[in-house]
Amino acid sequence: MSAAGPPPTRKDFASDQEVRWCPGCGDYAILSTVQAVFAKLGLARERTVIVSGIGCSSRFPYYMNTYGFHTLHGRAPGIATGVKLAAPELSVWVVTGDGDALAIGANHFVHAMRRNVGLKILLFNNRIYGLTKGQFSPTSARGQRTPSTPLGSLDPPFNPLALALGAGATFVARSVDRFGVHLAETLEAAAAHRGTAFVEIYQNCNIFNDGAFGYLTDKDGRVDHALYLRPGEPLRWGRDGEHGLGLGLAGELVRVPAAAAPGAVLRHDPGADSPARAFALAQLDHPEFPVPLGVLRAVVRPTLEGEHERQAAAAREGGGPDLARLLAGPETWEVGAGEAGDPAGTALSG
Amino acid sequence: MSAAGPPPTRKDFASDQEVRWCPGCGDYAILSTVQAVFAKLGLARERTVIVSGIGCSSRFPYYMNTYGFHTLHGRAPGIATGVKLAAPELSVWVVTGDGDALAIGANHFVHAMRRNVGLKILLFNNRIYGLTKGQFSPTSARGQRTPSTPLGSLDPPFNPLALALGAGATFVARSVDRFGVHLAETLEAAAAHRGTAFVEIYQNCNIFNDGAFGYLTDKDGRVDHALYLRPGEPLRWGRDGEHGLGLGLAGELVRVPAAAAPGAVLRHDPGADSPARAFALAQLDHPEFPVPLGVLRAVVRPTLEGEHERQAAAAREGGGPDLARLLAGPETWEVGAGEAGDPAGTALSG
Amino acid sequence: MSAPLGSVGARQPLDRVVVRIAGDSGDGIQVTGGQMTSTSALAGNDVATLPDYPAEIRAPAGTLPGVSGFQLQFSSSEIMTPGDQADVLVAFNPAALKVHLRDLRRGGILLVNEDAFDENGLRKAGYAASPLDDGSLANVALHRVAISRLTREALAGTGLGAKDAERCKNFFALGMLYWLYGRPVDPTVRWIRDKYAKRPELAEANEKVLRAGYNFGNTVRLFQSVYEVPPARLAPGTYRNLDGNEAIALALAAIAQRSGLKVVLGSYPITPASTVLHACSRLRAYGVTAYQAEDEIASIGAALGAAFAGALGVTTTSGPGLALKGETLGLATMVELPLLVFDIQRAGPSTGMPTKTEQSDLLMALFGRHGEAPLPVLAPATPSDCFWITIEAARIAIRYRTPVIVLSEGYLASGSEPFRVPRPDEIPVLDPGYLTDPAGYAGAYARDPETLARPWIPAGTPGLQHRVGGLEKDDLGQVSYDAGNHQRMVALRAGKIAGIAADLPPARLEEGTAGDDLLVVGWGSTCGAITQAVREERALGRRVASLHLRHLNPLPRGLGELLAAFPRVLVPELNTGQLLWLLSARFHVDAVGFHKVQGAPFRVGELRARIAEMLGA
Amino acid sequence: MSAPLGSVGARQPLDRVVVRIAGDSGDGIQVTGGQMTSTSALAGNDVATLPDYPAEIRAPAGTLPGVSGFQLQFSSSEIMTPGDQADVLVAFNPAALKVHLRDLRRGGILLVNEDAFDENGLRKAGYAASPLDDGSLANVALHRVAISRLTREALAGTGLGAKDAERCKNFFALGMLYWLYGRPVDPTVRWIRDKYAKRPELAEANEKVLRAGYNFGNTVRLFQSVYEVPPARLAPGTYRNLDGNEAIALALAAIAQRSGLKVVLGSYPITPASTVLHACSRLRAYGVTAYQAEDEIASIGAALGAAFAGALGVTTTSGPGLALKGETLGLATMVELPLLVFDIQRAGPSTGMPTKTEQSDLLMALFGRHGEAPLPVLAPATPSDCFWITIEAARIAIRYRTPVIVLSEGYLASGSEPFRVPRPDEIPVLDPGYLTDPAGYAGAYARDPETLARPWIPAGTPGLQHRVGGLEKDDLGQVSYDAGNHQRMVALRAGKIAGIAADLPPARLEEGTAGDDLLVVGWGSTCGAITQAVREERALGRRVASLHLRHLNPLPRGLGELLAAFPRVLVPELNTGQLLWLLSARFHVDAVGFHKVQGAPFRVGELRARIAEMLGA
Ligand SMILES: Cc1ncc(C[n+]2csc(CCOP(=O)(O)OP(=O)(O)O)c2C)c(N)n1
Ligand SMILES: Cc1ncc(C[n+]2csc(CCOP(=O)(O)OP(=O)(O)O)c2C)c(N)n1
Ligand code: SF4
Ligand code: SF4
Ligand SMILES: [Mg+2]
Ligand SMILES: [Mg+2]
Repeated sequence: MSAAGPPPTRKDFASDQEVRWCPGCGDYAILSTVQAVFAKLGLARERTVIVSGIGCSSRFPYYMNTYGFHTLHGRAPGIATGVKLAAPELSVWVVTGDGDALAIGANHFVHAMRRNVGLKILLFNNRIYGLTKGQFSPTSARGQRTPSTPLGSLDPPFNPLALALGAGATFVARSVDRFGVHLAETLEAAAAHRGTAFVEIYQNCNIFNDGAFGYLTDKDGRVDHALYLRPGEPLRWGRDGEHGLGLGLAGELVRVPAAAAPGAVLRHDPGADSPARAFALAQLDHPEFPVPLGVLRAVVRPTLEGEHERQAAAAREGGGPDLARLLAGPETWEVGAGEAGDPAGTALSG
Repeated sequence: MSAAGPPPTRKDFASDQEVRWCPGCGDYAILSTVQAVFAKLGLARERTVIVSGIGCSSRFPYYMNTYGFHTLHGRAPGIATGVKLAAPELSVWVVTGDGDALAIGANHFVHAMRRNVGLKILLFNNRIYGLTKGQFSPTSARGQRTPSTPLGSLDPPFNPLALALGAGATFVARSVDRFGVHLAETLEAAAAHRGTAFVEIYQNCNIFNDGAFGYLTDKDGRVDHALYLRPGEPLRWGRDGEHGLGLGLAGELVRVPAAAAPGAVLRHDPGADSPARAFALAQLDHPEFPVPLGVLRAVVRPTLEGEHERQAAAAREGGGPDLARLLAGPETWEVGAGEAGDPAGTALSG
Repeated sequence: MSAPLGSVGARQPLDRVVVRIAGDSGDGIQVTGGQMTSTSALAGNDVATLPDYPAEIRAPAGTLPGVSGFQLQFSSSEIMTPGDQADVLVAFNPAALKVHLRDLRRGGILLVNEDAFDENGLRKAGYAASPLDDGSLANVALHRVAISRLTREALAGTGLGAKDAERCKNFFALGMLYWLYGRPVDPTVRWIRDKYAKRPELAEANEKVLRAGYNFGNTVRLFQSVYEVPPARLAPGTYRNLDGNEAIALALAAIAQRSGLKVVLGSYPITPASTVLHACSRLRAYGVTAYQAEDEIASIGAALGAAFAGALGVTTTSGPGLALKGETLGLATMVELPLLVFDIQRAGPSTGMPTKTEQSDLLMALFGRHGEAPLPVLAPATPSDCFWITIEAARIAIRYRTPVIVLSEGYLASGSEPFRVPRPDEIPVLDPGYLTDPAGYAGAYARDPETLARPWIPAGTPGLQHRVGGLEKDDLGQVSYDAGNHQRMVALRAGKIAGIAADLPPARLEEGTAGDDLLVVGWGSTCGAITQAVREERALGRRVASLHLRHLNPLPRGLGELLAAFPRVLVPELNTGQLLWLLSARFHVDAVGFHKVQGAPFRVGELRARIAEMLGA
Repeated sequence: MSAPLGSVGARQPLDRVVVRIAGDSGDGIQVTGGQMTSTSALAGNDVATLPDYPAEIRAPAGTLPGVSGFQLQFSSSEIMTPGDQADVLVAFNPAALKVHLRDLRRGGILLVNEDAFDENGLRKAGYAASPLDDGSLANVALHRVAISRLTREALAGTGLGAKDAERCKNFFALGMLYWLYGRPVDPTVRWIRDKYAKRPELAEANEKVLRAGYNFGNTVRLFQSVYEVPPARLAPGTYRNLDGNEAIALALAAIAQRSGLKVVLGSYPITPASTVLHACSRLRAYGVTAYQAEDEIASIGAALGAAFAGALGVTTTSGPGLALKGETLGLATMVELPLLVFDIQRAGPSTGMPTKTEQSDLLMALFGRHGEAPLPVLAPATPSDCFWITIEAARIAIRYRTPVIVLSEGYLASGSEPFRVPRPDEIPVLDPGYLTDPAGYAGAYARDPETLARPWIPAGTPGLQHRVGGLEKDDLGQVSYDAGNHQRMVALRAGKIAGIAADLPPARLEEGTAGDDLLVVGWGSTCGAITQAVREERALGRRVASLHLRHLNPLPRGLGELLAAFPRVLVPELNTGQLLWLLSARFHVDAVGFHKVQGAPFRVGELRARIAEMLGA
């Protein structure tokens, strides 16, 4: 197959591997949406790299007909950063899980957020360790009973969006495995972002944590419990957009009746310089609030790989590479073939 | 020395080791403030443990006449968590640096924040790697020239307070090495907090990053460039408290003339349930804004060690430990001294 | 009603039987195997098992990668392995047949669920034609049973949905096996009732199907002969069935209770170690605090921190996790605090084959730290030994103030065998020997002249505040860059570990006598297969001896002499020769390695063949 | 004006001189030593240096832990070490005298800054009375010079503040040394002007003081004799002074330029490796991307990711960092991508003595990964060799698609010597041999029959999308849990690494001949001391040979035979016997170890004594 052929279709992005998730796993839906989005965006398969860690979700690269690297538990962002530094022209995606990214891998995760390196990081959040058979993860609800917490887990969960924002992320979004259209839009926005784009994807693990997002994916959930974020539009939700988000007295976000006081409803601005409002949005959660879906934050900042290129170019300008000079260093002297002690044999050079 | 003697004085908290930081290092001031605070709080030396990582700052435990553990680069929070789980009655302090806590150690850092384990984490932020002679750290300013970034560093720095808040911290505060009284108050507040208390301490490294906080510690800095946070009080700063923080149209924090519109000045509430306002405060930075000093957030949540104790107590109640029964498990059978095949030799038991 | 054990006149007595059950991972294979095991054990047999999971992710139903297997040997004499070839293979679908048939012995019984051999099933398994019909199974005793249909029929009228009904079919097969070997159904009935206490309709259905399978065997006289395996001559006592990982957890509870030590387990899930964490997290009432940390580094860190506060710190992991713990282990050797590290080895390198067994972490355990950082390394021989070796490891860790690595294996972790349940007072009491009296303090690194151990002073002890850390220090614990001090400290730490040998039983042969023609040396899980192979060869009159190493560092006293007493030495390992390397380096022994890295244990037959070959027989 | 080199009639010729300069870490000791080194090198001497930093944190001025030292040997013949005992010791303060006096030879010249021997200085160094006056220095040629005062006086009237003036005093001492050995001041004057280009007042002051020191020596006729060390007989060519860490960076730039390979260095600062990162971060124009990651794991990860994209991935660290990289190294052995790992060893275990040298990471480098994960290990012999071994390591990594560990040492990292500057065309071109043509693709793990290497396909290559990872896989790169496949893959990976031996120069002796009475075998930085000791012993007629190993895995062909050709073998190491262990295991050689773990290199004298002892002389 050559790079010059017709643009690949969704099926072209499927590898020849049999997909091996449990029947009913939310990962299937994400896989097919990603394939569709890649095709729609016209990504070249050979210029796309998917790097993953370890976990059910991290099997993802095997199913994609792109370059793929199934690495180590938690380490994908670091490895993907190396890919990007070596080949800034490639489209580099990281697929990770809640354990992979936020337990063992949280260090690399927060640094990837802060560095704004051109990685698209998709976190399949099923709030459980799937691959190792069901232990609680850093996003599991407090009190959850799992094999390693038979009496209920004690750790308060991370809010992945808040963590990313706290780390300085320039692009933060959330979608849901089963919301195909919304997920596709969100992935497209991530692809369009320069720098680190972080997308949390709620994913159902129907074996070990079935229904964790049932309130959202159940019949009326996507209407009643989701707050769809759209740039410039008011923060409203409900069947008829009857609920809105306004500003409370202490500056927090509060429910306002959208119909009664449309002026009190805040508008969404993902491009705001300060991450404060995005952070406030990230705090909203079921059941007191709807769950914000879409792009919380998307701001333009220099990328790591871009800055590296810029410095390299500047360095080359300021005297291109001269290997002989580099090897010689600041000061050399000559030793001739003459005898020891023969002053002619030695000459200084500055 | 016995536990029943007179309460220790500040000097009693000094170990017999010669302090070996560079002359003029900000660590000295912090050391003496910590000793004074421990004495004032009447902490028992033998019931106090200081755990550190590696770095100039992490030499701290050697200078304290308490239990001390100088561990590995970045690993102090994890090790301190083990101390606390084994001995919840001890007062456990972590001393760390910006590299130690936020580069190699950021994973353990964010998890300590989220878990709310009873650790007091003091981060000496000099925005540089001191011990390894001056490389940039995750809090160094972008563009900073250091031995490993001769052309200027490319990484945007972490905001440690924002990172901690993003990770779900229940107590977040900031002070400055040279602001002895303020630092002491802040440490006392941290000591009083149940659960993880995080204190960022601006610390001058006069060898590798001299003057990083000069704007604040210079003659007028502490008046012109600091915003002192006090619960219930208005967010005001300046020589005569002439500047205030109010709410902008988009919900961000803005400067308001405090005198002209005192009603527009927000009041500080570190106990607010939502971390949103604390996060907005954490975003403020020199030179556009004053630097917030004091306690940004302090909320009461269950502690990890407390919950462990609770579960253990509950487990003991529901049938105290019975080792014989545990060893036997759900089902045993007896093998007698009889011959093989002798049915009398084998008896089932449920 | 209990099935009438022994009421069948025609049962042929057998010494031992190997049963393999295989099917899709959704077919309840492990449960079925587990029940057959307990029931056999309760009937007084010696038992040994080998579960064989598929890769971690559920593969699509019916495919080869989705096949799950379980092998069980039960016997009227002592056995040490789950057996080589199966006498009976139960295959729930074509894929299971394809994967496992080669392990069924010639003439063995093959029981298949005929219903699964439809077009779809055959295709998924990659069969062009049905093996049931193409004559390819001529060498085995094939029994085709419509297990799915019979199960459905047994449940007709119970109102159970088709899917739930189908899920019961493993109990039908189990019932047939119980009939075949004259086993009572009672223990399994009890287990079913207990397990489905909250869903009585399922309890009832499974029980019904189990009995239906039993009766089907009886009524249809499916098998030409039925068998019985009389009870084995085990040492007297109370027995239970136990796997290696649960054994570790039990031992930790026993230590906590008997020695009054708080145990803090820091762990991070990883196959095949996770079940130790699971089991320990049910032991809170026993003084065991199980803590799932954010990663392997934090988990060993928590264990080490706990040790500083006077608890017994423990961490459990597998190879990739041990690789991550190396730096902290180095710190532990420097601060000299007791710490137990369990590495449940799996097939490497890297992620390798996570559900498969291997013994390839030995050299990493010995040397995987920077600088001179020796520590004791132990390895259990059997699932039961996982219990006792945990106590031995704790004894060494506490007495010598040192981290100890215990190398278990996936094979031991989930393999089970009868475990003689000790009375609590049979568990030794380990004295932590804390230093709590300031009068006895001569420095944080003042050493016990006998053991070279330093004092263990739990943080919190009045008047004994001190500082420890990873920098080199002198006897007082003060940081020191003195050249001579470093050399002395390196030697002291090494001497302390080497000196443990004096405190261990000397090397001794398991089988045979010094001067035999061949010595077989093993460590870890291969003990059973080696012992059995050697016994069987000796029974043929061959002069072959065996020796098993539970202590890999330090090695037991007298080992060199013993090795030298044999003209030839064979070292079988599930790696490419790591113990061989160790023995070569230490004793310059000209041993021969036998290296299997196939994700599976040795078979007795393989070992016998190799032994015979070496003896020129 | 340049000092009149050679214009002094009375200079006594000397073959070699060892100078040690010591003072407070704030005294500019390393700068002074560095200048003396370059000037000597420029004068055509062979040189070798040993900086000796204090612990990382600046200790209080004037105290023993604050003492910084620098030793330099310069010679008119080839030398291989910085020398054992010093001929001249410059002590800037009492603490420096206390720490370093024992290393001054009997009768050596001791030059002290008298001004620093006041009550305060003596107290800080723990002297009850002044050693200058109590007769304790009778065995050395003491010269008391009021260096501080003379410096201040030289600068009187320049308007320089007292503190800045005092800071120049090291140049006064340097000037005296230049006088003593008839060195030109010009090179240092040039250096000063360059260094202080932006602060001309300091440039002027330092130059003034340097000349003042020189003239003081001349005028006062301080020393009874003055000396000259004629140029050495080095191989013809252009030379520069180079330390080991800078050599690595230069080699990486040379590879990038000559082979057109992008080099991506992922690193995290750690003593004594950091300066490689520093040097590489100045090479952006040369195609070297230096990236300081958040930790060691991310840094090797970035290097490995870069390799997947076709770059030469490199990571640099020291022991604690290598311990953390073990898991990723295992992955690298599994995905078989080129990767260079530099471990600049320091004294361990744990944090140990971070500024001190040691060779104790050899076994970790060989075995510090779970599973069977062999990889090549190399070690440079000298600072210059750090350059060439980097190129050799890259050659192996690229040709065999494998991670390679290079074990350097703190001693080589900061020690410097004359380096013959190669012309660019002397640097070999390394062909990455990328597979870019889909027609040549037979699977991601289809191996070159000769090297057993798999194809290197940079991500981004059209038509060759493929997936790699840490799970076991078959030749096509498909994940495989097949038993036989795993055994085969383990053997192939091991065979590939073992096969590199065919591609290496066979083992050969450095000195002596097979059949001599003793063979001394070394690796790494001990090469110089061993060679010199052996040469000196041979000069006495002793039949001792030496052999140096640059390749530790695989070992060179013929090594076993060579070892067997000697009745006795001595293996000196800066550890407790790691190479000894390796040789024992591989060749069952009955070698004797000589183990120094004192944070310092061997002295020639120590080695000669040990050799003589073994030869019964
Ligand atoms: C170093 C290391 N530690 C632990 C593991 C075991 N492990 C594999 S995946 C996983 C967690 C998976 O959870 P998550 O990242 O949420 O992915 P999911 O399976 O839920 O998609 C763990 C603990 C490992 N492979 N490597
Ligand atoms: C595993 C490991 N990596 C690297 C180092 C080297 N190292 C020691 S301290 C340090 C950074 C110190 O910076 P910071 O934490 O900010 O402390 P400071 O010295 O500035 O107080 C580094 C990189 C180490 N000791 N261990
Ligand atoms: S275990 Fe859960 S996350 Fe993993 S494949 Fe199955 S359903 Fe999906
Ligand atoms: S290097 Fe900086 S942080 Fe370290 S002791 Fe010196 S002044 Fe303090
Ligand atoms: Mg998950
Ligand atoms: Mg710092």
